[in-house]
Amino acid sequence: MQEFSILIGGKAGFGIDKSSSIIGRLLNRLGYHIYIYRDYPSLIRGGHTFSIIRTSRNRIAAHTDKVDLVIALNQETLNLHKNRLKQECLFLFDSEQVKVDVKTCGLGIPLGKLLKEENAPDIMKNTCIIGAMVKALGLEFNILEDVLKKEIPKEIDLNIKVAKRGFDESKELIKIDSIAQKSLPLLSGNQAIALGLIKGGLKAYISYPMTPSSPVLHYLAEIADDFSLDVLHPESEIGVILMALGYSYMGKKSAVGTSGGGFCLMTESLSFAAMAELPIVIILGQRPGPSTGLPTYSAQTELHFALNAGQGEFVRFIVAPGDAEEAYYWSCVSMNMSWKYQIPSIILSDKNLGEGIFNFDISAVGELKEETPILWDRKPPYKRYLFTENGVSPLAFVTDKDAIVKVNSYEHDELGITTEEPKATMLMQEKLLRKEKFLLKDIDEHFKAVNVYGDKNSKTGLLCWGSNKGISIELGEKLGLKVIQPVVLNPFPVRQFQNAVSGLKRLICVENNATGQLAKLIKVHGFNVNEMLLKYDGREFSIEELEERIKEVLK
Amino acid sequence: MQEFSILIGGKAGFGIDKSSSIIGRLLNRLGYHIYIYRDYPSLIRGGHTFSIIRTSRNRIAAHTDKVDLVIALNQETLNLHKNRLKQECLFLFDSEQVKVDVKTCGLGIPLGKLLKEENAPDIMKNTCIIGAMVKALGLEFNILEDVLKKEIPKEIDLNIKVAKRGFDESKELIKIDSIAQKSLPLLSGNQAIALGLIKGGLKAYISYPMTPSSPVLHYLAEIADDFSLDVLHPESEIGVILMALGYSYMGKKSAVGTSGGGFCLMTESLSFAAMAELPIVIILGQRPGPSTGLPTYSAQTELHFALNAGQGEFVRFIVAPGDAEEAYYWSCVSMNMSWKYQIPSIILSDKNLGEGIFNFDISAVGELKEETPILWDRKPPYKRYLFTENGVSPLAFVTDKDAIVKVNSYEHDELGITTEEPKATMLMQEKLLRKEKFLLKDIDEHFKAVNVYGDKNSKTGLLCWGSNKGISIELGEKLGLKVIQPVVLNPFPVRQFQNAVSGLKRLICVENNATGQLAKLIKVHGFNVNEMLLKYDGREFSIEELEERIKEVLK
Amino acid sequence: MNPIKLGTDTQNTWCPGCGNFAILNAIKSVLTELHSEGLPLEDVVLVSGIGCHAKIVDYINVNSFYSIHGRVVPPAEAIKLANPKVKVIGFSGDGDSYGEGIEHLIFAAKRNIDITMIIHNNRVYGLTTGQYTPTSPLGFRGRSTPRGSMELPFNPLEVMLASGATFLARGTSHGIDLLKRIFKEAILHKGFSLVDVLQVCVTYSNLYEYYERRIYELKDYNATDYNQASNKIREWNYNNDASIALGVLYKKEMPTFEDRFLAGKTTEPKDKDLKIKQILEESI
Amino acid sequence: MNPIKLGTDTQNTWCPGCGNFAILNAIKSVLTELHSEGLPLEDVVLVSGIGCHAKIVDYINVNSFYSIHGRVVPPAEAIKLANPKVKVIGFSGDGDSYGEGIEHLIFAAKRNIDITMIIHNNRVYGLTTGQYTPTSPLGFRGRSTPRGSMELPFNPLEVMLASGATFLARGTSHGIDLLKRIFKEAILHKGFSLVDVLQVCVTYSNLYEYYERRIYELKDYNATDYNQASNKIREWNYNNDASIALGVLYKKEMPTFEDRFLAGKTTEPKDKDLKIKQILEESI
Ligand SMILES: Cc1ncc(C[n+]2csc(CCOP(=O)(O)OP(=O)(O)O)c2C)c(N)n1
Ligand SMILES: Cc1ncc(C[n+]2csc(CCOP(=O)(O)OP(=O)(O)O)c2C)c(N)n1
Ligand code: SF4
Ligand code: SF4
Ligand SMILES: [Mg+2]
Ligand SMILES: [Mg+2]
Repeated sequence: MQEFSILIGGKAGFGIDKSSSIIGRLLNRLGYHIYIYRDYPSLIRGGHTFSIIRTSRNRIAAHTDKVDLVIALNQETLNLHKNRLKQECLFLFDSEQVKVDVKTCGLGIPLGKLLKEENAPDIMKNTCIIGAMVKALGLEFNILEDVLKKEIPKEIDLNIKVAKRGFDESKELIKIDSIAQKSLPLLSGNQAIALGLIKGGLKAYISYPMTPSSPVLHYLAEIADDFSLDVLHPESEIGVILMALGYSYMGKKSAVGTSGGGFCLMTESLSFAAMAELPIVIILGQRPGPSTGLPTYSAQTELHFALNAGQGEFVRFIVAPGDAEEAYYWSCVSMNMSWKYQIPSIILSDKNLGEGIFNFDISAVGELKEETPILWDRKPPYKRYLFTENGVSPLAFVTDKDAIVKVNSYEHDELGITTEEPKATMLMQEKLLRKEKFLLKDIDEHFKAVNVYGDKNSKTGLLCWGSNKGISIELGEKLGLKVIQPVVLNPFPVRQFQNAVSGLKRLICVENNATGQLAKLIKVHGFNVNEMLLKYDGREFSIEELEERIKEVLK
Repeated sequence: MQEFSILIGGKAGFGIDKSSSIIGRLLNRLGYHIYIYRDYPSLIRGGHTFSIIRTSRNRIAAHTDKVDLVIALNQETLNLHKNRLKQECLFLFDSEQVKVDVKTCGLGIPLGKLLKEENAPDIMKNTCIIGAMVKALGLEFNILEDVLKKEIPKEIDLNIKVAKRGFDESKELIKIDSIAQKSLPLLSGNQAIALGLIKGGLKAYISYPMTPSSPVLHYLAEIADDFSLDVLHPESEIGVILMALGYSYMGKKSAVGTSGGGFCLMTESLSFAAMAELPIVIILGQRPGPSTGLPTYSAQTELHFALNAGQGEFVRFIVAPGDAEEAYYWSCVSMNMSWKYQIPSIILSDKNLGEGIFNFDISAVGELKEETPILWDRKPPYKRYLFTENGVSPLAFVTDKDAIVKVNSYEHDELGITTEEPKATMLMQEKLLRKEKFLLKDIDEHFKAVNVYGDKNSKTGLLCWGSNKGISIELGEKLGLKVIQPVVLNPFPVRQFQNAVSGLKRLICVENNATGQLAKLIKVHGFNVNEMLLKYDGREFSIEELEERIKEVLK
Repeated sequence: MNPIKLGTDTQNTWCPGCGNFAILNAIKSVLTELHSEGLPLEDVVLVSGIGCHAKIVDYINVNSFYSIHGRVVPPAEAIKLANPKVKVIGFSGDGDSYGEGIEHLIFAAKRNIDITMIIHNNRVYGLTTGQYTPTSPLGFRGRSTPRGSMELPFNPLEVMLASGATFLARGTSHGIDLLKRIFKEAILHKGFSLVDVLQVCVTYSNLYEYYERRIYELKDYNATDYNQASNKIREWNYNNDASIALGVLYKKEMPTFEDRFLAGKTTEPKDKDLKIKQILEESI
Repeated sequence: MNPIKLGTDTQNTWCPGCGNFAILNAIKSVLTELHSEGLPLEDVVLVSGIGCHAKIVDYINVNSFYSIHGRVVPPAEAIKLANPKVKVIGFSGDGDSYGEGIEHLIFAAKRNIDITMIIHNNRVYGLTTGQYTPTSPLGFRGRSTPRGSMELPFNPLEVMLASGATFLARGTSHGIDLLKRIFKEAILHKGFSLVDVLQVCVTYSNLYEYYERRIYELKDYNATDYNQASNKIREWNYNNDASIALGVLYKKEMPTFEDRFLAGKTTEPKDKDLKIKQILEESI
């Protein structure tokens, strides 16, 4: 089979999320590539939640509307998603909850009854139906066991038993072969960001929960002991970023994570970080706004906000990774850049990237190492804001002998003491801004800041950023288009971008927003797009949907 | 005399500010036009503070480096500003504080001694030396009396006495004639903004003190009773804007004022205002950043921040008035627009505009009236977010019978109830953004959103915004350049701007920042500047300085 | 008086068994009662923050202001000032108002402004899937504190008392009758009132039994006695195993902020333009 | 031990007669003393907000973090956590920490994190030229309240006590000897300490004589007795005409946040990459 998709759905609280991880892992172990799209409303129990687990022989990072199998834990799932099925009757359902009309079709499993017989709690319905799925896909039961052990360590024996009951009650509907491909780890974008930050030397992660970035907090809190991290959840986002700046003042690499509303509260300190030249990495997980908006859905609406947030003028490093490998790579690079140039970095993520599940191929990640910032040569007097050619002053830290480390939110002299003199102000403003030139050169020379995929000879380009990377590549390859994805968005890698678009007759921009934010950004640099394919209902593009919209404009 | 400038300086706490108002008023009453530039550091007593009171037969809104008279209340003033004098010895000084070296020069008054003889407190030194100045300028004493009554109502008799002693001790140094021109009121930009808001229907002004906007708070608190205003100073800028939104929910027009740091804290609610469609006017007084920066100086660094602040995509109205009349006019218009379109408005001010003193000619202000927003027709059911052609839903307010008014920070349906449906989301996002088209049309058709001055046939244009208006006009006229000043910065009045620049060969942009923010903005709309004259030391351009820099690029 | 329909057609998305239902039912019944006693419902405004608790405004067919996370109090205050005859009831969570927005609560108490705050204190961030809050017990294992929270909770009623609140009460989500009585008294209290509702979150912090074993209702208690109130409020500190008093813990009559603030208020000038003209003339 | 130079070459820009000078002198002398007792000055960090008070860090030649308005506490906490051996002293104003940033103070007290906060409580916003603050008396005529402030002040020590602070003291800027003693004790206290300094602002709120008539120093007083402390703290409410107690008002030994938080802390893994590899393997 070339590719294969499963949709599993039910109410929030049914463990749909967990189920999709289990199914993903299972199919992953068969050698397929995996991508999981999660769709859930902002509530804890009830409502309608579903995941689409897509597998393919090729690398993928997008979902399709059409699926091969639907697993329905409730009636709503079947009603809503039945017509996604490629073949009419390929669905599995809880026969006690779901009434199938017209003709007997699909495969019903009496979950409640089976659970009762095993004295298992309701919450194990999902394990039971996954057992049934394993048989339905023509797989052996034993491959599920190990996956369950990894995913549900609690009450594993009962879970296995329950899954086996489902398996036994089921029958083969379709045959999935395992293929001879090495299985890669599965990571969410948020996990990849977290690991990338650790790779970059993270010592303290501070965050106030906010979808879609909270999983970074949860994950880092869980693995804090393994890496000797300080993970803190204080009173508010204002407290968050100021604590992080306290850590970085002490020479401890810190990062924070939030979404738009929380980022708003951090903007004052973003500006402070720039003035005081305190390195900081901010994960900004985008979701539809304005305001509270749709907390559990996705958007790409904060590009210009990130570019311009905070009073005054200063340099910032902004990246928008497009999948797990890039999330890992650029999170590490962000940390390095923040410390090398003593500037804030912003990792622009979104719900689709952060909570989507991707294969992670570390061998495809470029060379990476934690870099040491420029340190003071220990010759007193120490000047925290020493004027230098590239604007970067060597660092010393508290407890260093003979160094008095003074940072300041006011305009200040080289020692960090407040000044209001016009000449001193001018020089310090120039010092701050001078870094940009060196940063841009650094990026341009040492990094692939703009990626190119698809048909490189095509005269038509698909321009995308962030989580639209995967779908754009897939469709670019399918439709014979060149795909251009700038990963570094500030300072904008103009030269690389120029190379990427040179020779194109037509540029089609794909974004999850209503105004075309990347299109506007490149306009400042003298580039124009011909078409914009925008989506702003909070959901990610499906392959079919975007393909159709591309074809429409290509007509 | 065509024009005439006085510099008065001393320590903070000497009443330099008050003195400059008195001098300004005095000269104003002689029929001259006035502009006052204030330069003071961020401290309460001590340091060095000075004001330049410039007068001219023509309208002005800029200061010159060279002055005709220096009034030095301390040694530092003389040392720092002596070489500004057009004629060597034209200075007045406190002979007990200031040592004059080389040759006897200038006119010394023994302020302490005179005050002591009158049993007057030290704080009256400034009144005394102003008395001396009146004589020095060849004016009658009586014209000072009435001005003192207006400016220093407290202990007026003693003040007059003290001034008279200064007068008697002095001698004529130069002769100022009164001219046959009607005297116009003198207002600071901040006062003009405050009055414009009142004109637009302000009911509640809420603010947390922050230079350079605090004077709006102080002024409105003072005149609150006259206009039945609620003026509040709550716990923080977050509290400020949310209170203001509470007022506007209740149908009471509200505004807030702050500077960059406080604006940061308001961005989350800016986005909320947009989503909930709650009208709000924000005064954003710019000062040099990043962060605390130089609190009492000036900058034009928040244009792009204002354009992009807040998560999500939404419409905002942004104006940057350039003098007192525009401050008044556009503050009223901002209030009208906020309520007409139910959107946030931002008045981009800065320290130079806000705290500079200008002549205010109400007859030069365009036709203005408070507009009534579109109201509900009282036919139930009331839908707060009714879909309409232009995206604006009629308003009802709490206590209106049969109207249930529900506003919401989440994505919502027409009734204001939370929704997460993709289709509903799309429609509501389109409703929000649709307003921009109508707003832009409105502005383009009914307002002069881009002003043109100077030599309209010149092929070289001077582009400016905000407080650089006055100086640009003056130099444009002097040097024969066309001057272009967009007042509305968002939605950008492209057509009017196009007309303004059409035919130009060369565009020189003048800004108080280090990156050229207006230049960048017009680039998005396809316009380019040829030169940027930037100043970012916190001080305003003087006529001489800018003239020289313009001539340099014109060479 | 017509029969009133207080519910909306919106689907309720709280977990089955959630303590929020009790708060919803109690407030609906209090509103019905107040309505029948003559309060026009169009004079009521509900304000909420963000969290599970906040959804309550979607379920009540009354004017509402669904604010952002942590920001229930400032709009509630402004609504009161804009029209003092309006009854303003704020619904907030422990994350919302004891965490993100605690400063506003303190200042509203300090001002003694006449609004009522009902805190759905489930001692967890529900909607963001279970992290510790300012009132979670020491050692609480939430998603941000897998090793257990490292801080003692504060006692919100103690903080509110210190800040100047003039009405403080506590209820639980499984004592709806008491809730109704407290809510009504809080709403009718002239001044800043806060009700801390120990609301059970069945999903992330099911303290039903814990409370069941400890709660008791105040009897023969003089809520106007500051010292008694102070001691009673500190009897249980949200962490120890003491008994938990329910009912009105403190009550005091004091001038309200709006009384002071609006006292000298003049009516709007008939001719605003004339006033402006006068100001301009005085500026010559 | 070398003689130390604690001053900087910066020009002091406080008003002549300002109470901040006393705080500056007292802290310099305490630092000198602590230094002579063996505290390396490179292990000291001063944190300040924005306001007249905050300029103090420009005048002391020691590590400093000149933060933004209202945000002294969070960086101070982080600095402590990043290196618990560092002595962190925060200088803040009443506008700064009782107003704009009160939430941070409450949470630091709740956590009992070992930092010292010195509040230059001049009961006015000095640097922004004289507006009322949370501790200004009712009726205070400032530039934002020309008709007089309409709110009672809160009692910051009462709020801090309710929030869990374990060291609370009060001094004035005209009693420098007492200030020195209190500062030293506060800095040496293990846990969250706050000193409310009634600092006279000669320009906008000169309460010198007001205080002179009311202050007295605590004698024969047991600061570890909560009830006594609570009463003593409430004796003067920052508005009435009661006597004003000076000295250490409350003191309690409690585990600190950093003790709990850093307790289980492991040392950094030698081979981070190996750990990451393991995680990846487990994700297949
Ligand atoms: C500024 C901001 N930060 C974070 C969030 C994310 N958020 C939404 S609800 C919530 C917690 C709510 O907790 P609580 O107030 O206790 O309400 P509950 O869900 O428990 O009723 C958080 C942190 C947000 N919406 N805005
Ligand atoms: C976010 C923000 N809001 C407002 C200000 C302006 N501001 C600077 S100092 C100050 C008041 C300081 O008062 P306080 O803390 O009491 O210090 P004091 O000057 O009295 O020592 C204010 C409001 C600011 N810098 N930042
Ligand atoms: S998560 Fe808790 S508070 Fe939220 S709805 Fe469910 S039970 Fe109620
Ligand atoms: S204004 Fe007050 S607090 Fe500020 S320096 Fe002057 S006297 Fe001190
Ligand atoms: Mg809660
Ligand atoms: Mg103060």
